[in-house]
Amino acid sequence: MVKFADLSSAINEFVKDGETIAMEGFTHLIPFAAGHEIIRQKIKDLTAIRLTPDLIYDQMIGAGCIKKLIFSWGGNPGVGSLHRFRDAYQNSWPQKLEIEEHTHAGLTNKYVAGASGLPFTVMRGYRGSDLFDQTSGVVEINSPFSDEVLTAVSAINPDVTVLHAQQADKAGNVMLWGITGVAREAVFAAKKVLVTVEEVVEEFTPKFNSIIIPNIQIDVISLAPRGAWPSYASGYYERDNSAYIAWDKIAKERDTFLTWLDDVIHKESNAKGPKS
Amino acid sequence: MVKFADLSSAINEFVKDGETIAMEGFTHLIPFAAGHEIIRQKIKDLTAIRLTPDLIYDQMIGAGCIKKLIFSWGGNPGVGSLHRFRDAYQNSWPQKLEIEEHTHAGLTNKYVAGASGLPFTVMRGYRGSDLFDQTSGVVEINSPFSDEVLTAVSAINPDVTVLHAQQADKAGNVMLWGITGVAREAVFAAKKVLVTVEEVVEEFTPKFNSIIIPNIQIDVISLAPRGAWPSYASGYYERDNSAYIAWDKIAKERDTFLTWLDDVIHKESNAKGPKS
Amino acid sequence: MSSKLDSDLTWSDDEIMTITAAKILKNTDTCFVGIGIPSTAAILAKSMHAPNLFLIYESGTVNTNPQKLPLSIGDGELANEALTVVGMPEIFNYWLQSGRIDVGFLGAAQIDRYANINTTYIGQTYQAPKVRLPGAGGATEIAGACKEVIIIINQTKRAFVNQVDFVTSMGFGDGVGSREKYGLRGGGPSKVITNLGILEPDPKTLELTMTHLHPGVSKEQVIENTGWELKFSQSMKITEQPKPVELTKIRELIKTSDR
Amino acid sequence: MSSKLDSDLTWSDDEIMTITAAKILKNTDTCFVGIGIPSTAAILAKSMHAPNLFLIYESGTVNTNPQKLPLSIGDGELANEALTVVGMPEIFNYWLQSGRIDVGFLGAAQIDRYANINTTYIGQTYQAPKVRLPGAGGATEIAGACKEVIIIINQTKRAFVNQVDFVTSMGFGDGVGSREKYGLRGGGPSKVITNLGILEPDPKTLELTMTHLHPGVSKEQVIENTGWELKFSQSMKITEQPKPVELTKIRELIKTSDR
Repeated sequence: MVKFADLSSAINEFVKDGETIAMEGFTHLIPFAAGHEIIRQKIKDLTAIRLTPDLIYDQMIGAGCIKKLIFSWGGNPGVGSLHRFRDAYQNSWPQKLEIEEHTHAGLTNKYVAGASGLPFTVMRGYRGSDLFDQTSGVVEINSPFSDEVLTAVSAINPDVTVLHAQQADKAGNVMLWGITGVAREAVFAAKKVLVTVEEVVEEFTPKFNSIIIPNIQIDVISLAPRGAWPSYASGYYERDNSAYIAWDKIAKERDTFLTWLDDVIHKESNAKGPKS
Repeated sequence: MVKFADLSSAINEFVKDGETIAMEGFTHLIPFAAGHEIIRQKIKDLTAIRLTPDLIYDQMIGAGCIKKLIFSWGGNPGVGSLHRFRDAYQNSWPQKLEIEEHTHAGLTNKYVAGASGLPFTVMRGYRGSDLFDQTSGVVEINSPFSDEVLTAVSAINPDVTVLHAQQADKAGNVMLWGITGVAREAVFAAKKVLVTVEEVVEEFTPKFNSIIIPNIQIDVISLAPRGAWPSYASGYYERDNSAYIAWDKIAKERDTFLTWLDDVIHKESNAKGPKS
Repeated sequence: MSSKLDSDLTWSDDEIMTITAAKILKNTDTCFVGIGIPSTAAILAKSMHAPNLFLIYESGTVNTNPQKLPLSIGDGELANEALTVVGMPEIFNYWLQSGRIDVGFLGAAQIDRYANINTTYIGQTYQAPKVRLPGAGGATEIAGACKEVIIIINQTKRAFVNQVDFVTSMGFGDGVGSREKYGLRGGGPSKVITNLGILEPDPKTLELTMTHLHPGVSKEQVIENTGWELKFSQSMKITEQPKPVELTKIRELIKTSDR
Repeated sequence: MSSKLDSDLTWSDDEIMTITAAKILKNTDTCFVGIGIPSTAAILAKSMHAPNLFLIYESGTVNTNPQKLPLSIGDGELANEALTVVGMPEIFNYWLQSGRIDVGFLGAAQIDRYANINTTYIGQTYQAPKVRLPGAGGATEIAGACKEVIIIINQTKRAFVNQVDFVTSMGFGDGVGSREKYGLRGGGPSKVITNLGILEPDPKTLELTMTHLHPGVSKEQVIENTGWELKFSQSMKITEQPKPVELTKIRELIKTSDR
């Protein structure tokens, strides 16, 4: 049954060294506050899954939390490269980074299989791409009803899924709206679920394009206003693009990154960005 | 591109003898007005798919529109049997009725495969049930990633899907809310889509549990207020349970059914029930 | 059948089945509910000892809290009182198939000694049945996937048969190993609640064994109404008698729901 | 490069690529859009000759009508201006994989003569690349499933290579029959729009062939910037020159979007 806890206790209780973690939120509702807390608590050896590693995993990789990255598009959206990801993958700094690379459609379907309690699911994808041979958990499968060859992708079932959402109600149900990406599947696929929210409300009001995550699917909820900054939370604040551009410079060199890590994360000074 | 047309022209243009038709709406938003119009136009030899044939297909079977029924639960919900279905299946009246029987989960996944442009999809189901040997399009499949044996179900792609929805906007987008069943999948799986609606509105307002069907997925929209009667349309009217109970008597004998067919359908007298 | 015991307490078959089933449900259970007595029992349980009982109906209503008895599995009441309503692929694939439902509640037309149930046809053949029934609906996969399944059915010789005419939904097949053979990951039927008492699978053989009799019901009565050589538990118990408050609740619920 | 032709008309590489791409889109098309120039071209087309162009982004925004250029594929603007927003399984399985998208719009770091594109790495090996790029994202399946694919890329020797270092997304593989071999049901790349002109697959060999030059661009310039022995169409055309109204539109769009 869900409980409410401050973010530090929540991460401490529900995210453990060596686990497989999925922190989702497709450009929207990225759980940065939770990511920063994971860095603060020096959690290690995570296998970290995300369609788009984005700044959140670039930061966690640079801080040495992630041993293996499972992803499908690894850039700084609209800006350029993820320098900490590159430095870890190409130069093993601060440690070796294993990768397992997919396509968006493939990784999405791996979550679908996990959510469905299946060992795999079937799709059209990867074939014709060199990725087919470089990745794992992706094989050809024959249709039993036609002579078509399709692609089977193995399920992913994270130990813990971490999401940021707009609202929880007092009973611990959670509501997200706007772009929800693979949030639904990441929750159903996971063994444990941690959600940070902008706000706890008395009652949800109808929104277009909303999904509700029932409280029985959630282990812990932490209030984290502006917890998705510098990404955005529809209805609360917009993407802070200047922070995405600034990250390019911070992450480019190890020393500027380490300074950021000390000043911003470990001193907890400005982690949530300027108050709007 | 979608167009608006009266129901008679819409059925005439988009539903043809011998086609495969899916008229969905799980206990809610059952497209009765469209079904009655199909009977009036004496459309024949349909392969008709629906999770729950309900009164709508009992009526169409009795009227001789349906050659083959693909379904997963064939009763009068909360009342008893579908007498016209039984009479056709057991006594070939008014004609022989072929059946292809599934489970709800199985038929749902057959729509999912159809919607996904796949020849089949994978699920856990049917195994251990005698239905596995009696139905078609359901076979065992080995997981390429584990030693599990699962079930593969073949896709269905109806020639035409018919739905009833609460609202269309002027651009021909459609909004449904409340129980939507397999509506989304039945639309994506279909070659043609016909929708009847309670109302055409200027602009949709947010509702909990709503889905929107973009106009490019729809061929024709017909205004049909109370078009789901005697089932219900959330936000418009409730289920007329007395009509479900009354149907049991009407359908029990061929002559009472034939009288109903003449009086209610062909004379178009009371097809949409008492005005509320 | 209507029983009269003790002071002025009387109850109908349906009432004791419903109340007995309701009592089994725990406040923390996630329950996949069929229409009819299963639904009444679940709603009754929520109004009594299990307010947090998490009810899912195959129509897509998730954590619903109906105040009236639904007329159908997709009744507007179920949707209006739900936390959320989702499409059927999500219900069957994400909620049910994934194995996250604790209790599945099923009815049946026939049941055999291994708790296999039939809701497809009675008599003759599948192609030319004597009586055609509605079919599987959600039952086959509910029976396969839920952690446990509770079956509610009137105990008569017609229903409790040596072999069902058609296995719509597997209980324990032909005994130990059958569920494993077909890859069914749920625990299978844990209890069959009838108008006469409760049957449970024998822990060793998985054969349904009478473990409880309802108050006033005799062993002979049960044997007479069972189509196989019924075994009785060595520690037979008497079901708790319906309490006035339970009977009042259930009658109010049915009265309120009359439409 | 900035060109000056005719009176006082000048345009940048990006501007002529964007305008040329925009003109190709039809009012009735369903278009799956990536971020950057593809997105700018689609938004430009909607503001000009194709107001009903149906735009889908992989983030889940369906029939979106952004008034500003999105900063990312999941920009709030895309969600706010969408008819509806759906989950990514619906986008990839129901919209894209089913084959209902007319035009897929892609960029790339490398492209070869069969329009195979690379967005994964440049130089050395996959395990130890010289330059690691973002990877596939939606591109692999967009390239597989759309009725046609339009690729937008600057024409340079570094980008137009004899063989891509990694086939992230297949164009025509190694020629006729490759797409069929891998079961790719979409039509593959129909046009490659560059800063110098347009390439199209030869109808017989499927090799990319220069069919249009932008105004003021010479054959020599194109040859110099292509890493394989480029073929030219027998009926070479000159791309239509950007009109002042088009340049004004695109500049306004970019100005409005500056954040």
